[in-house]
Amino acid sequence: MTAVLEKIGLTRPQVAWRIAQEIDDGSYVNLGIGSPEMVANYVPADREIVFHSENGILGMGEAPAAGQEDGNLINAGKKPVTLLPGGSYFSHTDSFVMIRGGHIDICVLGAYQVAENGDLANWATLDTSKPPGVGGAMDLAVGAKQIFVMMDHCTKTGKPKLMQNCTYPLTGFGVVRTVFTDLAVIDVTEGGFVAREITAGISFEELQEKTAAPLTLAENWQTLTPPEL
Amino acid sequence: MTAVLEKIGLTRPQVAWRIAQEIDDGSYVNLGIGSPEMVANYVPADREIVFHSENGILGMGEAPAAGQEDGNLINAGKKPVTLLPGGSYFSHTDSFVMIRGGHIDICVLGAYQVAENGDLANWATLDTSKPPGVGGAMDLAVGAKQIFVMMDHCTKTGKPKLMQNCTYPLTGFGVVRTVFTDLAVIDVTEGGFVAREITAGISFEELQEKTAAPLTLAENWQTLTPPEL
Amino acid sequence: MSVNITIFKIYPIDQPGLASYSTPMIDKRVDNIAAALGDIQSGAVILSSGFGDAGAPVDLLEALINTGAENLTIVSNNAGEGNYGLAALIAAGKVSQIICSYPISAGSVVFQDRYQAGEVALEVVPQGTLSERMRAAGAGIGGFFTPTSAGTELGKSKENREINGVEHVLEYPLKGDVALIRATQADRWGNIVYDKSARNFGPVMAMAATLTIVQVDEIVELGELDPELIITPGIFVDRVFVHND
Amino acid sequence: MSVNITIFKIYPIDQPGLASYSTPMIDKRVDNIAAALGDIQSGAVILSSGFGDAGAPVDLLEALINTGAENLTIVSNNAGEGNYGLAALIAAGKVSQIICSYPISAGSVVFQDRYQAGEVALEVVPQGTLSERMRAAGAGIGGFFTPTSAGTELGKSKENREINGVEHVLEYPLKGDVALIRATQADRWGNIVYDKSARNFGPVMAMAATLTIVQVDEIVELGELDPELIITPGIFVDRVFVHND
Repeated sequence: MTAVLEKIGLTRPQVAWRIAQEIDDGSYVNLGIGSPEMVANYVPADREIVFHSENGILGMGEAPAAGQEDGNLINAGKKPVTLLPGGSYFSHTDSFVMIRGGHIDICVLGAYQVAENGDLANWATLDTSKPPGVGGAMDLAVGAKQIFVMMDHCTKTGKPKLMQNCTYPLTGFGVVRTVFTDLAVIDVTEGGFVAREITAGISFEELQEKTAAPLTLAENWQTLTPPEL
Repeated sequence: MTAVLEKIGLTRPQVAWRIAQEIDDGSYVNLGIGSPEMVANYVPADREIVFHSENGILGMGEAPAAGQEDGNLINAGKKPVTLLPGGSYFSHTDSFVMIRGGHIDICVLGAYQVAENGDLANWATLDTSKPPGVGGAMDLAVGAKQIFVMMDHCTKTGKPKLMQNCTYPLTGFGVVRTVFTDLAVIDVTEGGFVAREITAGISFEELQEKTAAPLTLAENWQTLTPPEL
Repeated sequence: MSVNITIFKIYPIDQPGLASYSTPMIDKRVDNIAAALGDIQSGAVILSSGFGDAGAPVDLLEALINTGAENLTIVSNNAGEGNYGLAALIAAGKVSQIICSYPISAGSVVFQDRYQAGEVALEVVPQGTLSERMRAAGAGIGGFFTPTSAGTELGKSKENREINGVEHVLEYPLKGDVALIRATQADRWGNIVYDKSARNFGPVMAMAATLTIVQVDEIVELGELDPELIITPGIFVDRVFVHND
Repeated sequence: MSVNITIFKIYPIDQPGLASYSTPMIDKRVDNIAAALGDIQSGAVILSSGFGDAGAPVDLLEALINTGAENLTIVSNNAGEGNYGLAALIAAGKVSQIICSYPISAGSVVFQDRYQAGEVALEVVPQGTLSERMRAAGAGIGGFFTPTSAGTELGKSKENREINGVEHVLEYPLKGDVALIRATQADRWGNIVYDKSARNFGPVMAMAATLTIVQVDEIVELGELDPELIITPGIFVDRVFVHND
């Protein structure tokens, strides 16, 4: 019996919190534009994570206080940020040397779809009425050491986004390591999707129903229960 | 009749002086290691020439006063230099972006041989008992907008160095624009070597004898008569 | 033996045949935008710095509207926002093509309208490839292999090669006729200093264009800029001028 | 329906399966040369900074003699001078190959002797290509075409291609297992500042090696280095230590 409860699943901040816990101390991390930016808010206090912004910043800090914004100090989403002690500025070209040269430990990206072999679709839909735009997604997809995807488990109309094969144009091939959704933490393995954590209030079978590729439940799986956020 | 006089031909400083006169105000110039370095000493006082050093300096000045040497401020020949106001430091990679990207107006190089089509041989002889070493010669040969060669007209044993075809391994193909020797200023043209200036005390015929490719005398040729140096 | 070798004289250094004296001592300062932009031709490929508004040569782009140059190709990370800068130039009908990585920022309405009307062509290039193609132009690289876009829609028309088991595409240099750059300080040699993340595309565009024009807040005396901190040496710069917003 | 979903608890953030806590907060400082070099393996490819003596990691190279690492490949612009630094390492018999642009400086007697004795192999690479190949390794470029050396002895074994009427050769990345770099200042994040022309190969080697070790004159507090002037950001650096000559 599937009793559909209200508010099953994590809030976006809770997903961001969960991702933040997964990032090792000392990592160099690039956060995609949009929801992934929230990850920076939940880094545990006893870890030092160096955030990279593709426009040419390493050691990016939080948003400035109101009135302290500097138009020359913005992140990849073009929002005002600050620089931490130890931070540095460099050219866009050097910034993509870091990305494409394999120097970024983790990149957290949004996605339209992820396939069970790790294929990533996050730059274009099938809607050709708008111009396409890729930004740094393809560079990050092939360059970062690990790709984490942060996305809703299903589309707004309830369609699965974890697929056997992506139907949207691909950004990169076999690059996704772990998918963090509002319902689960799912690793991409050689054997396909493995649910490592599932949110309270939803069964593995229900999760499988919302996933368009076979799911395996990890032997030591856990319930995903973040703090209230 | 060839009356061999002593001291016919220019001294090295005189050749350097002559080359310096040929460099337009505002030029970016790379001087090869050795004799070409002397060119910097003879820039007319009313011209501003920016000297580039391949190890990462633009706006290189003259040698420091005794006791003022800084081991971190050296030229490509590893000799102490100074930096002029307006000078800058950059990485070796960026320095070769300048060279290979066509940003250097003039490069003055020594040479073993120059061919009438502009081929340059200046990095290796046929002596294989010593290890080869190319330095930046091949980068400069293809990258600089103009290559000037500064060399003796003949080898120490009297053999021509201006050739129909180089017998030594080539550095670059068809790259030399003008050759400045102790005896003449010779342009490399589509029609071969053209003597534009000849030093006092030597005839065109004598110059031809010392040159292993046909020489043309420029219609408006001049006698090459530098100051005492 | 017939050659006259009797002309003995010391060359005056300004004698014809030697270096000309028409060029003044190095001084890349120009008085105003009109002098800076006057010779930009229709059909030019223009590299336009900036990531969003940071480092964007807004005044230069707007001044271009009145120069008579049309049918321009703009290379930039974005396609303009609002109705200023690049968006104004597009709205004025001067732009026929945009080469960029991300033309769909919120607010890039002018571009999107013209694109959908078929008036402005678009080439979308992955952001790192955009930068690297310009660097190749500036550095004399004839082409380079990158895994970015290999196997995707954006790589499908490109030459492919597997290197060490990884699929790559071959990318070619992207050279500009003109670079328009916004920076902070300059000197008369054209040395340039940037501010924070506004540096972004300035250095690579300066080296990748035939004519590089930089608008700064301030021009200082030669020697005042720290030689360790000069990010774009003057060798890459042709004109600098001061124009404060 | 059989799956147990009754485990409700807040994760402690150091729970197994989440990030480990074995790594300390970012601190790339090491106490001494022995700690810096201890894990360099025999057969390693070592990128060694410097142009002549400026920026050369003389102390690091000499300390390598006593680490047990042998059969090393050294990538450097030159092949050592006198009997110190790289020359000392060669004299100690630890170097089996040198990849460089100019091994025939006056004073490179140790190398030349070992080369002629057939004990040290040599690959001569044009200087700009040397730098660019290391940059390719650091930047994720699979290969690049350059006109430098095309048609010459040094280009004859390489793939050729004519691009826009100019002959090019295809060059591949040159990656190091270790980079040994001499610089001026560092902080605990591994940010690096150089001095004048001693910068030379430091930045490119730092990005091109798996393990980058930098010897500096001084380590300063985090935040003391001007973020505009940090030439090698800490992302490219693994270990820094102070050792004054």
